[in-house]
Amino acid sequence: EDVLVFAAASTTDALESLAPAFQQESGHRVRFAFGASSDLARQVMAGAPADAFLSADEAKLDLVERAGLVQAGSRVDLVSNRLVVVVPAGSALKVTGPADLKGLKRVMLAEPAAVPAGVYAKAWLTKAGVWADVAPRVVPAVDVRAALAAVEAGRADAGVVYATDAAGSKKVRVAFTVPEADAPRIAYPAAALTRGKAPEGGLAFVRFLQTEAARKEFRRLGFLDVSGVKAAPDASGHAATIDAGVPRAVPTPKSGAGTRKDAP
Amino acid sequence: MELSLRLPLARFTLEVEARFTSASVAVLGRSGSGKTSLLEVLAGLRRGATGRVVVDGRVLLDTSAGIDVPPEARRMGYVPQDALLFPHLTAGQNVRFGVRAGRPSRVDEAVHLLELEPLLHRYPVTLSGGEKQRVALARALATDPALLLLDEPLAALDVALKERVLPYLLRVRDEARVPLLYVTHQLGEARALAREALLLDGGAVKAVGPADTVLGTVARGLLTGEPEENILEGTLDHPAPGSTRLRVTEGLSLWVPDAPELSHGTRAAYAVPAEDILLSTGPLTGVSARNVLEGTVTKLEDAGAGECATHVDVAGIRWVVRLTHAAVRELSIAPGLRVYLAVKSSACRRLAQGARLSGPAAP
Amino acid sequence: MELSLRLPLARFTLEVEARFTSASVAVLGRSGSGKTSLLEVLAGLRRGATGRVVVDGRVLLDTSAGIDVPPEARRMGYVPQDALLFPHLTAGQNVRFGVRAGRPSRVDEAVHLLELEPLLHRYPVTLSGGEKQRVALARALATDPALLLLDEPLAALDVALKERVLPYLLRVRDEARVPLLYVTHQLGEARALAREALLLDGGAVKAVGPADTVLGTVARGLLTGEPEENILEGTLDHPAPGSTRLRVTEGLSLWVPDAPELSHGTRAAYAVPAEDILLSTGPLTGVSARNVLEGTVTKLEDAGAGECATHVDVAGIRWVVRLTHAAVRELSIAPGLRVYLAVKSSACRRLAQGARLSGPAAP
Amino acid sequence: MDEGLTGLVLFTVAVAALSTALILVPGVAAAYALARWRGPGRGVVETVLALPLVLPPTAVGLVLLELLARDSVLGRLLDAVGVEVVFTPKAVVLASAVMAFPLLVRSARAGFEEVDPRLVAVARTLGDTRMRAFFRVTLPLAWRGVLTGALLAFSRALGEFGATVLVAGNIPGSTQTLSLAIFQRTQVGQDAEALKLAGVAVVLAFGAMYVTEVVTRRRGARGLA
Amino acid sequence: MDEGLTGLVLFTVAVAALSTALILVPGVAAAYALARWRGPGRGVVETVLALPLVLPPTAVGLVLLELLARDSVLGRLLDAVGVEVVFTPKAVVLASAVMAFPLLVRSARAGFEEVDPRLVAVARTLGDTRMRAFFRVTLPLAWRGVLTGALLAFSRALGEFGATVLVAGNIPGSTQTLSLAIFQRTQVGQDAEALKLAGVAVVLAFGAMYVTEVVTRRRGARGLA
Ligand SMILES: Nc1ncnc2c1ncn2[C@@H]1O[C@H](COP(=O)(O)OP(=O)(O)OP(=O)(O)O)[C@@H](O)[C@H]1O
Ligand SMILES: Nc1ncnc2c1ncn2[C@@H]1O[C@H](COP(=O)(O)OP(=O)(O)OP(=O)(O)O)[C@@H](O)[C@H]1O
Ligand code: MOO
Ligand SMILES: [Mg+2]
Ligand SMILES: [Mg+2]
Repeated sequence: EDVLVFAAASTTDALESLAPAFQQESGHRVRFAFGASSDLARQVMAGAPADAFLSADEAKLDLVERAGLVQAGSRVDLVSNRLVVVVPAGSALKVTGPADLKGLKRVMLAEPAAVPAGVYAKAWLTKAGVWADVAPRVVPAVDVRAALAAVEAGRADAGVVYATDAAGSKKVRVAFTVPEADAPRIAYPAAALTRGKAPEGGLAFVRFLQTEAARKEFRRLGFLDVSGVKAAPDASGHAATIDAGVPRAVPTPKSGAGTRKDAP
Repeated sequence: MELSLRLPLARFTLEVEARFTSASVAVLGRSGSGKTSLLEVLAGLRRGATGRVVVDGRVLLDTSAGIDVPPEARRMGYVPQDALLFPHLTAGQNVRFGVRAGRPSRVDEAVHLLELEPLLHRYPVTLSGGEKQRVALARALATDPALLLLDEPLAALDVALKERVLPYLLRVRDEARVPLLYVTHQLGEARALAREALLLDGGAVKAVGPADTVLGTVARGLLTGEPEENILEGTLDHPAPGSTRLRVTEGLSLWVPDAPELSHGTRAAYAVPAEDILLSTGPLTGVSARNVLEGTVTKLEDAGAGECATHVDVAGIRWVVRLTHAAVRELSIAPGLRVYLAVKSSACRRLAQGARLSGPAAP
Repeated sequence: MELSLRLPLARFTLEVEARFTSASVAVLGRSGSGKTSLLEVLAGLRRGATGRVVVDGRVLLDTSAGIDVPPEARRMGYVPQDALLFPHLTAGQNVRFGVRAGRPSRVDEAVHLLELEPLLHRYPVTLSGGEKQRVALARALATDPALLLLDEPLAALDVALKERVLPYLLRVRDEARVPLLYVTHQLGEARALAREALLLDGGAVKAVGPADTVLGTVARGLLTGEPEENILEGTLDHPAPGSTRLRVTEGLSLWVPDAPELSHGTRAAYAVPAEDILLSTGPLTGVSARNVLEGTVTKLEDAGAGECATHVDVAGIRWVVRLTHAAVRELSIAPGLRVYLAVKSSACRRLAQGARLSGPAAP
Repeated sequence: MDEGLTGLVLFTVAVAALSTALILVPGVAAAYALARWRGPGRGVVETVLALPLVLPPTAVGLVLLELLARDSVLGRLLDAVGVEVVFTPKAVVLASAVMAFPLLVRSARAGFEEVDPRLVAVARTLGDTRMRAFFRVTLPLAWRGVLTGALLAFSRALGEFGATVLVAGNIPGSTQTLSLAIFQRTQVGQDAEALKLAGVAVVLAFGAMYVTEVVTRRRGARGLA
Repeated sequence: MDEGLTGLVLFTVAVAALSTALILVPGVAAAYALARWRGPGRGVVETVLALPLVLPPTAVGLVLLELLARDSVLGRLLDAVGVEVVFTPKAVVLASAVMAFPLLVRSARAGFEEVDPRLVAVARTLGDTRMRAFFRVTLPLAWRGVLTGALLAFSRALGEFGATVLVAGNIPGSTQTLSLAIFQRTQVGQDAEALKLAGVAVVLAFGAMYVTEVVTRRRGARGLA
């Protein structure tokens, strides 16, 4: 059986380039379904036969885990990303800190109530104490890509996106990189799931993502290592550090609660 | 065939009570009198019709018994007034539309007779008016129907074609024993095809019966605008029983039947059927008719049915007298001839107030 | 009016060369002969027509000069064969469709004459065939057109209505000086309305000229199926110039004009116009006609135009002789009567091989 | 919330109605041209017109964004005259209009193709120019198709999401339509709220349908069985 | 890549064609019923049928997902008979079909409403049952509307994204259609690749249009100016 991996859209390039290596190493063919993490989580909960899930934020994987669909002990925070402020390539705008966003007309954010990138951006600005002033200037985009596109078109003064997204575009310039210290903890957690057709393949893939070769590839594309990542995930290690804006985001499940009796 | 039906229409309700014994009925009536509606009811196409229809012993409609045979089971060969060809089919496909394998069909016959061979592959939009009508006729004939419902099927045909089609319809009627109901405005066509006739007027049956009778009298008035009756208005004068007269003009008085209920001097209108007048070229003496009027022939008109409408001016009033062509010939009647009209007083029928026939009135 | 046009159709090309001087032209021809197409070309509705059309001094079409006046500028009052009412408008709105403020209109007149008052608020779907035709006629009349193009506008009307509409059309023609081109299958209608006539056959002009001439001779043959000519076939016998005879049967020979190019014994066909035969009730002596044939009257048929088609059996061959009704009356001609036919040899026209008229042939 | 809902509904209806109204004239004109004109290159025109239908809405949105970009021809022009489109209600109208356009054109075209050209011909003999006949005969007779197209366009405008969200953003109180709001609620996991909004959308759809129904009601009928 | 492209195109066409084919019979039946039946409750039926059009596709996708979820009634039923729908090509077909349905029904309905009932009546006098007359007269005469509807449905199926991505996922080689692939490429900023795929979609749309065109070509014409 092929291994089916659900992964946040922002990891497309990385995973696609890693796929051949995984196949060679494990003998499993891998297929990806990229999308918005929130959609992917919903799909998994509705019964999608995914073997592994790489989410752009912890809250989405929490939901899945709470539904008992995560293979026990497989969850791991894989990589981190960095938020950057981008401006149109020709823009002379100087951004030296969050406060500079206050005076702009339009600031693109992925939907701050739901989409991880937006959620993180909002958390950063809140922490910096400027959210109240920036909020009225915010244009909530459907996803990071849409936020980026608006800046590319020159129809927004600036946008807060992932460094990985900004790296791929020639039409924007990174005006400011949010220091790791100021940003909320950004983690892309991954886990093997129970209801796929190749559960052990899923587990193998999650393990593979933790190999140095995989990490190197992620880093090459601009991802960061997760600060304080533990090799063996521990439930207490990823207590939601941000307000995911999801009312159902409830306390983390107990370790091991994700195994179902009927799971293979 | 037994009809007893009602159908509400825009301005009146079509009400037909009639029973036919022959295999061919002409349906006549002025424009908008309900002819097409009647055919549609028979074909089972009209919603809202009530009553009873029996054709050839088969009850097709009996609303009181809850019977309403669907159109496809009625086997009516309906030729609509406006052809209504299927626009998505060629003429040939139209003709064959109702043909079913294993059932008799007269496609080839109809196609040949109606000269449709060169049109078979054409679509209706490019056909001429007469061509469409022929295709529609062939389409109905081809199905070998139990009754043909023909709504002016020859109206757009030239006379030559008509004269070939009419005998064919007669053959279908007689040899294949397919009865027909034939709507037409042409008395000639009606006479050629029909043994019985139904005359409609404003949705009501104006006359029904043997074709000769219906076509000869009432129909002519309604259809041709020619008065079948001479209408005379004047003042009544009845000094004593048995001597009532209608004074029409100075020079023209008419003995009419007694009307004791009407007082002397009353205005009244009388009708004298054109058929009931005797015409003579010599002075009339010793005839039983009480009225003898002298006048001059002004016009001779062919009235169909071998008859001739002879117009006679009597003291300024135009009378119409119906004579056979033979009589006209024998008496050498021609305009300008001095003639005498004999009118029995019993032939003078008093018209109720406002009760004139709906056809145009004379004189 | 001056027509010189070509229009390719499915089976033939319509080719009309004609010049009319009067204000009323009847267009006749069998079903599919091109009548409607001609009217459509005149109305400017047909793509692909070439040639020249001049009406009332206005050049409407001249393809060589690149002139093609658009339909809306032609001011043609076109009444299509199938009414073509606008289905989304009431009868009244249909009638007023072409009326423009500030331009003369005859709406009220037309509505009244065609008895449309009770129909004005109705939509076309619910109108009867004749009602639709009346609305279409009123719609065209109402615009006060420069030329009326009428395509069998009275076909679905009853005779009474027809007899009111015809005189009205004549009045429009004469008082309002609106010329008309009138398609009909009915000789009577054509005769009543038209001063000139155009007879089409398979897209070609078969005859054109004064109505009397066209309707009296050629048209009748083509339209009614009645042979206007007596066709005789036989063997030629010409011993010497000036004494050529056609032996038709044992008992019937006919002196015909010399035909030196044909050898003795050749089979040949001759046509003798029914009009060119003189009929007598007594033996004919001393007449200039070379052929005198004795026969018996078998049938008398009204042929319209005040004429009567008299069928005479001569030695087993049926001859048709055209006589006026007056003559029939004066001579007291009736079936069974012994009569004599005088046929001048010059009236016998030899038909080229296979060159019979397209109408059905006699005898 | 209910006050906000009213505003949302009004805005949504206004936007859908406006975008439908906006494309009505060009859409009907295009439909008519396509129904009549049988020249070459027609297939190409048709395909271009159908693009918004066959491409994923998001892609259409991206293309629109490109077209309106600050350094694009159109963008410069708009900037020059001081008209802001992107991320304003105008963008909502624009996106809905573009997405609805092919639906209108296709349906209207089918309507025009059903019109009997002989009726138009008769109108012209009665003195109507091509243009007048179009308005007095062709259009009224193609009405059913045109209205069906308009209804489809309006409904699509109500439901449009992908293209709109890209060029207009999902700004509550400014560019957020019912559709965007529903999406947002589902995104945030407020399914009950989303359902409620969906119910409102259904009512709107029903209203549009009802209006169309009343307008196209058949006039007279022969009363056939 | 080109081999993958061929597969993608074939899959997309197959899916769009299949979903159109799937809704053809029920859609045409619904359209006919709506065109003929003037009873009460009709507006409600119409609105329900139009839902996929007026709701944002994502919402429709979510509803479908809920309906087919493993623990839903329908989901259990499907599981019981061993039919997997969600995240299989079947789901793509299902989502496209649902989204395209209202387009087909509306257009086909307009087509049916143009059919002269008198022609159907004549067919019945010629021995056709209601059913036979439907297939021999009504349907051929409503052809233009039905085909327009089918074309719209097919095009929509080509372009469908929002609902599909939710119930079928965006799984290359399994559920990814051209539309999903285009979306994915734009997501990753591979605009050139996205454009190329969009070009392919346009060619498909053109093909569909062309086929429809050929099929609906008018038969004969009076040759009016
Ligand atoms: N658009 C067309 N293309 C090809 N052929 C046509 C077209 N329109 C008519 N025809 C054919 O041309 C011939 C003449 O048609 P037209 O309608 O002019 O006849 P018509 O004389 O009016 O006949 P009718 O008395 O039956 O109405 C017919 O054979 C008809 O089938
Ligand atoms: N569906 C309908 N609803 C209401 N009135 C109708 C309907 N159909 C016909 N009528 C009216 O009923 C009357 C009779 O119509 P019908 O078609 O039967 O007349 P007809 O005798 O065939 O006339 P014509 O000789 O002109 O064809 C007309 O006045 C017509 O307008
Ligand atoms: O598509 Mo994401 O969930 O913003 O990376
Ligand atoms: Mg009638
Ligand atoms: Mg004609």
